[in-house]
Amino acid sequence: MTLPAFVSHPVVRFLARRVGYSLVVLIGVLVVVFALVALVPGDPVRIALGTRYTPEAYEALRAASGLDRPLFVQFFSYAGSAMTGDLGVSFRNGEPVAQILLDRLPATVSLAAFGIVVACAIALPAGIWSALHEGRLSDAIVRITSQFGLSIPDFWMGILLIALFSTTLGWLPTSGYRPLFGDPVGWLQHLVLPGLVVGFVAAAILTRYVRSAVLEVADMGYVRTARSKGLPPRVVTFRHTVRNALVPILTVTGIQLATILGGVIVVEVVFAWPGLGRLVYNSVAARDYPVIQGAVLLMAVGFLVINLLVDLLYAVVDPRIRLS
Amino acid sequence: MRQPAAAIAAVVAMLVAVSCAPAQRVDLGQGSGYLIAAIAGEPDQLDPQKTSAYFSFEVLENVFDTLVEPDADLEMRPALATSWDVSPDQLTWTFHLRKGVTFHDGCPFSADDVVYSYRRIIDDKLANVDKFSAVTDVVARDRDTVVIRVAHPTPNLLTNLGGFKGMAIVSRKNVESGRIATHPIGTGPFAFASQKSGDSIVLVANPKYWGGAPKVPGVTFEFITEPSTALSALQAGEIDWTDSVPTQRISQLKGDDSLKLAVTPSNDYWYLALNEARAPWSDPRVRRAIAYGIDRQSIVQATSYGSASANQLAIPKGNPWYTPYDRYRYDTNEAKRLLDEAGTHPGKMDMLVTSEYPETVTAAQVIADNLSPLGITVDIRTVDFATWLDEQNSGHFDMLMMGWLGNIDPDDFYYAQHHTDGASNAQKFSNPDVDRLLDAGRVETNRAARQQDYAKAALIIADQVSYIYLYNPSVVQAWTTNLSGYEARRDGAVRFRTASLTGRAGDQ
Amino acid sequence: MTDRVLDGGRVGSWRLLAGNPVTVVSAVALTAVLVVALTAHWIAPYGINEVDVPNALRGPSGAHWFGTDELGRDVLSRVLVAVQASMRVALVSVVFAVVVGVTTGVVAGYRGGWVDTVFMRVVDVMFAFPVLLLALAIVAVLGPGVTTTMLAIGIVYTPIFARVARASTLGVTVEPYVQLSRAMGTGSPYILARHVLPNVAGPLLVQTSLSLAFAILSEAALSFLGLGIQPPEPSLGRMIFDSQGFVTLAWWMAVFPGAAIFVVVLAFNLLGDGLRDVLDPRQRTMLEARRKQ
Amino acid sequence: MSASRPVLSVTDLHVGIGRQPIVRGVSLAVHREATLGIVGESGSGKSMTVLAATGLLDAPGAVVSGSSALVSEGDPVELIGASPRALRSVHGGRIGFVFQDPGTSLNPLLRLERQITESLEAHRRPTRREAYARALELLDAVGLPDPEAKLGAYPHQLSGGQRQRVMIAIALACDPELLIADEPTTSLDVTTQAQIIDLVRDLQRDFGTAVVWISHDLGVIGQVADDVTVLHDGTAVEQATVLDVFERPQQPYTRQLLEARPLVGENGPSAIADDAGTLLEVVGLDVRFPVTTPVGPSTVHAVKALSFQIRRGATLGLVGESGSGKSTVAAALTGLVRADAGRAVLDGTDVFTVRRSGGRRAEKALRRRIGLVLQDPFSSLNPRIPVAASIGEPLVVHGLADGRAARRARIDELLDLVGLEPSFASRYPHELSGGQRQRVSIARALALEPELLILDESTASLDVSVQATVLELLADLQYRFGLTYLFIGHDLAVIQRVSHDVLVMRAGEAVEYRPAAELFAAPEDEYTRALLAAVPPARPRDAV
Repeated sequence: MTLPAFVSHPVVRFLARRVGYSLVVLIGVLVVVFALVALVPGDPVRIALGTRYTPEAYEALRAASGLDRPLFVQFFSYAGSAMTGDLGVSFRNGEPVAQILLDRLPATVSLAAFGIVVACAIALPAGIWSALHEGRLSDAIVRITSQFGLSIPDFWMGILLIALFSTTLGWLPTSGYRPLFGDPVGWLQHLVLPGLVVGFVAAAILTRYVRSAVLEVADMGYVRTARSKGLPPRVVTFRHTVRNALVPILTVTGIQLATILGGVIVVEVVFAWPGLGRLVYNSVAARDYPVIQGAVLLMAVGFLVINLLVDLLYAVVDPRIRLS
Repeated sequence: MRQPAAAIAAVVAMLVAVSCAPAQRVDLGQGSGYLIAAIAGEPDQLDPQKTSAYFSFEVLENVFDTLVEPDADLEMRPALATSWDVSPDQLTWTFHLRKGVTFHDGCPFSADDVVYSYRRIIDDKLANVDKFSAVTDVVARDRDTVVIRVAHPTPNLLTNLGGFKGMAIVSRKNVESGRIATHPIGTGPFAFASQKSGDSIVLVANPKYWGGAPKVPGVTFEFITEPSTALSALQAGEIDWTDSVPTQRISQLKGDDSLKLAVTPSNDYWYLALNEARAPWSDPRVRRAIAYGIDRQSIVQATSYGSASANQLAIPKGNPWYTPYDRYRYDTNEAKRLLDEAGTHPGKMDMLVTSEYPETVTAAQVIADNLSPLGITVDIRTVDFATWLDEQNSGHFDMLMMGWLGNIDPDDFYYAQHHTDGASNAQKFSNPDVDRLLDAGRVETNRAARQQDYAKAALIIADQVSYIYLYNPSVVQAWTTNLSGYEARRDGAVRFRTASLTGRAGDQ
Repeated sequence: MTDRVLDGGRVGSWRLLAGNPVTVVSAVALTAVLVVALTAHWIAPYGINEVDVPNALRGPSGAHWFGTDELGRDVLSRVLVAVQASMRVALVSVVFAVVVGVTTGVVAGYRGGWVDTVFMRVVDVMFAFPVLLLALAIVAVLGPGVTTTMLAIGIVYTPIFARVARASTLGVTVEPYVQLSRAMGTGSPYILARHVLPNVAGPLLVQTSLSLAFAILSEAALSFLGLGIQPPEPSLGRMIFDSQGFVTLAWWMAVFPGAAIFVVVLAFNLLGDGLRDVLDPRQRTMLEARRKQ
Repeated sequence: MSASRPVLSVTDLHVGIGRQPIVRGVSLAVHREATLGIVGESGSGKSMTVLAATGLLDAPGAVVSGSSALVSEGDPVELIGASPRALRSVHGGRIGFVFQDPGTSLNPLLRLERQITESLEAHRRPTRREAYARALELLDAVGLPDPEAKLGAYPHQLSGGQRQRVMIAIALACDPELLIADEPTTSLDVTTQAQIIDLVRDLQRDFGTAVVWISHDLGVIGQVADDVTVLHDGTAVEQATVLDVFERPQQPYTRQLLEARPLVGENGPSAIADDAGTLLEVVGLDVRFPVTTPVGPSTVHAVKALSFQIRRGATLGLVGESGSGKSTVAAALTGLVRADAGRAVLDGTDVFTVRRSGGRRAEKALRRRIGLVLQDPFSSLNPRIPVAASIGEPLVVHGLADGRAARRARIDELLDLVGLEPSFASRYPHELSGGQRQRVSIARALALEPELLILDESTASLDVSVQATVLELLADLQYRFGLTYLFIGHDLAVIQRVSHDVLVMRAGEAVEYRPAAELFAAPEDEYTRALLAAVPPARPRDAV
């Protein structure tokens, strides 16, 4: 496939538009993240150093963070260096922020991933089942439970689960994390409770979307055509209804991911889970603004990348884009 | 979008760049056989001569040494100095240093290091400079001998030089490289390995330690602020030791044979201090009114669930320097009378507490309720410890609650806090008699006379309400049954040099 | 001749609302919560900071329906006042989000062109941040406390309202009756007031109810982390945080504040769902069809 | 009734949803190689009857009674109340279905081959190769060009007509005895409609399939049906051969339906004075507007250099198939879309220059001179405000009646003008029928006292009978007030009935522009001729 053909191929043009759009949003994200610290009342470096304030340490940190230059210049140098992975240094111990974030990434990624798997494992079957039994008892049960899931504060659920399964029954560890490659059994043992909390809340959100997506598709003409062919119910449901419902569900899951990632923070604090969320929580107490800034940026970029992947999947799944 | 390929490449490059930053994260935390100790907060820094946070000293106790150090009964024993002799006029102390000692980076330890360490504290006026108020000269006679001259006989010089690791012997290279605050180098049983901010600090055993190589390969200090989480981690076998034990569970844990619990009365004490630089707290009658207005019994019960002993002075019962004192009782009418007498009725009080010491937050809420009948609304300001220290030193408070730990000599208990130009006199108390008595105590060599000086000083301090002393907490620590060769100390110093682990329950 | 009314007349909105049991239950629950929130200080049996250490950690009893906490304070009184505080934070932040979000959304949806693109790019940027993380960052920067919490939650929920307002406005402006108004020279203010806003109100009312539910959860989470409502003001989130140490000794310290959040949030969610069935045009036809059987 | 045995016989069919009866005791029969036409206006229950009779009805809470037997080979199979398994073997196997909207009847994510072969697999056990060959054969039978490529294509890659052909292929895949066609050509252009009609007739001849063709359009029924059942309000008003129904209608309702039909060849509107000046002259109108597709922005050249005049008091009929750009002309004139080039002089003032640079007051005054009525009665009125408020809006905006009382009086006057009681003023749109709502829209347009009234497909959504009354109203108003109309539509019969002059558009360009009488008598352009030929003739195909 020659370059011009490659460039003009509909999927590539679709993706290029999506990437272009994401880059614009990324720049916006950088501006917001940068503005966050610029808004700090008083001098962030002075506040962060606190008792360890000495003129030399103050100057060194200010220079390292480039806070002595005009705001405009600071932004471009921040954005430029962020692109190359340099996110400045932590006010608390001078370590490069990128390194600190990388230490924490595996924990948050495993928690978010486990949460998503649990969410999909619950939401997809429940959403489809309740849509296909619309108006009947099982539909009402699924809707009410998903309402419950939406209304339970995740940190409260975490505390109650710890009290029940760890402190009283002792089946599972109360908190902490074991790296996947170092200690896979320990990793899973520690992941079960927090993962369930993240997963259950996410499942509550997704179930409603799955249900309405399937309901909407079930009214479509091609489903009636499928029934008019006398196809077995399984084929009508999965090859026609669910498959077409997956397209809108995919987009919504991508968007909902932001709220799920948000929920991870509180769960990490409750379970002493050494991820990005707990890092942000600790950094807030320590006024470690570069780390807060870096974590917020990383999570937002993560969200954009995941949405790009969802778009890619979208282009692959939906022929109307592939062969428009 | 002319070059879509270029746009995609930019994003991918950015992603690769982020992930390829040096990721050789050494996973030290879970080294096999390491002793895992959970402490309640993260050290604000690791330079022993600058920090005043107890969390820092819990770590640095195992990294540094002092010339002399207290034993289990808090009597000073040889450490880096094997022996010392005092001139007849008690003005010259000659210390003979231990031979063959090296720093963790392999550099040899010598008298020059001692001189450099002490000169640094004195010249830079660091946190514990008042411990050297009597010292006129520190000089190295030769590689293994250090001579210290004092302006007047100083009976508590040894406690000053070795009471706690604030007087640690540091390495010049480590200080001048500026790395001491984050990568300290000492001569102690364990060497600093790494720190993961907000999560843990790892120490590795120093095989060439002069007191004999430690029996555990290393120690990991994990930071778990929530006491109940730390305790459950201990019960689940994920950690081996912790001093962050929920006081409300102590009675319940006493009967629990799955872990060892130590509740040792200590020389530590918790106090309230009113900012005498601000009206109306400058008036002793108002301060006395507050002393009568608070319900000590409830405060002690709510913060320690009976594991502490109420005390209206600093030095606890059972300590040779103890003086009885019980003038104040919970009497709201007496408090009202005193306020009327003083003719001022403060409406608001800004009380400074810190989330890293939950006792202060709990006590504040009891005090707020106690003082409301007096018409005082207590505005509880909860900040993190670093900010708390800032606010205290800059006098931004009406009342604060804090504790002093690791005191041995009566001078440790009173001088810095209540002498007019004491380094820690944040409440700005000044009383000529107290100054006179405390200065005398520093030179008085006759023990009985010295006892009298400090007893009189204590009474004035209590009567003038420089501090409202609350209670002496116990050092509450718990560790797994597999940990042996460790015992809790009265001065709260955490020493793992003799600790050993027999196959841990939690170890897969 | 045969020109009969085809859709049999639309059933009045209120009768539809009343017919749906779920909305009735949630509306009753909500009114109860509102009454509690407004009268919290009067109906609370004890002072919110009344310390009684000798009677600390007592289980639910006649004197203390929800039991006492580690300082002997009455958990029921603190929950009642905390519910009031949470509702106040939620209401103020959602009002902020509605005012700012809806104006941007309607203007962007109605004017279209570069105004729409600019506004919506800003909204997309805000959506890239996880809700709680952004709120946390804002509070971290501006300092903890009730006002910054309200501002943070308000800012974080504005994009959601902007999107809903824009989508419904776009939906309405393409309707023929708006095109006809424009064609005959009716000015934008008249069109916005008479045609756009009344038809956009439905979906926005639904979103307001759902956002109030999430605002309460966000406030509880921020207070749990110690960044929301500060002591001595009681907050449900902080009460749950403090209860962690006593869960095995005093279960009631954790259960009742959490249950309070759950009930209030569930009531708002159910009301939101009920409203959506009635006010959201697409759902309405399904509902009406079913009602006729 | 033709002599051969019936394929499907339905006796005394009742269908009710909740308390509301929809089909009240209909009996009918369908014979081999014959087509039964079922005709009725919207709401007459025609689709419900057939779906219930064939067991495909899926409405929740529907109650069906009566009998519907599939009698051809072997013993009759009763479909009412049959088990889902039994119905599944009949659907697709012995009865094929074709539905109205080709746009949503095919699964957008499946290739066409799959959507055809899955029907075969459900009823027979073909090997992949046999199924592929059968699919190819079917696509060829329904006249799809290059069937080989089409098998691998997706629905969105085909035109509306082609998709409907695929639907027919799917329906006939298992060579069913009966084909149900529910409004199969309603969404298609008149030319494509004609092709589909011929296709179904040929397939019936080749395969001997019985057909049930449901439609609201008597013309189409006349072309396809052998026997006809006229449904009204759930009852079969008249059942006879197509000739009897068209030539010798027995029931008054059937007669009214036939008379209400606009037919090509009937006389046009009353002539106007030939010295009537030109009200509107459009020269070189050019409109292009951007469209954003998922793959990127592109522009549509909707109107290309169009010129025409409208004489005062006359009606210009603008006719073309969907996508020909006729609605864009209306949008350009009313300022909803910006014209890229050209002039439109309305009684001396150029509409486009005023729009571009005339300033707000001038533009507002201009907007008062052009009235507009759109197609969909249900969305032309704001559902949340009463009729009086809708009609009153122009009065308020242009200050045409000072004070509430004057405005109320003017509204009553307008209502009366369009044949509605004053009591309608306080009603809400959902309390009105389609016809009544269009009358309110007309009243609102007249409130402006416009010089030119643009009617964009304004009767296309109405039932034939209702459409007739509205057209009568428009003619009466034109006669009484000398109104000038620009009437946009796709139904040539309606165009002929209202237009003095006609302009035929195709893909944005004028194809033929002549007085109505000349155009209909002797169309010059080949496309116009094809359009006229495709209109189903007034008399049924068997009539001689």
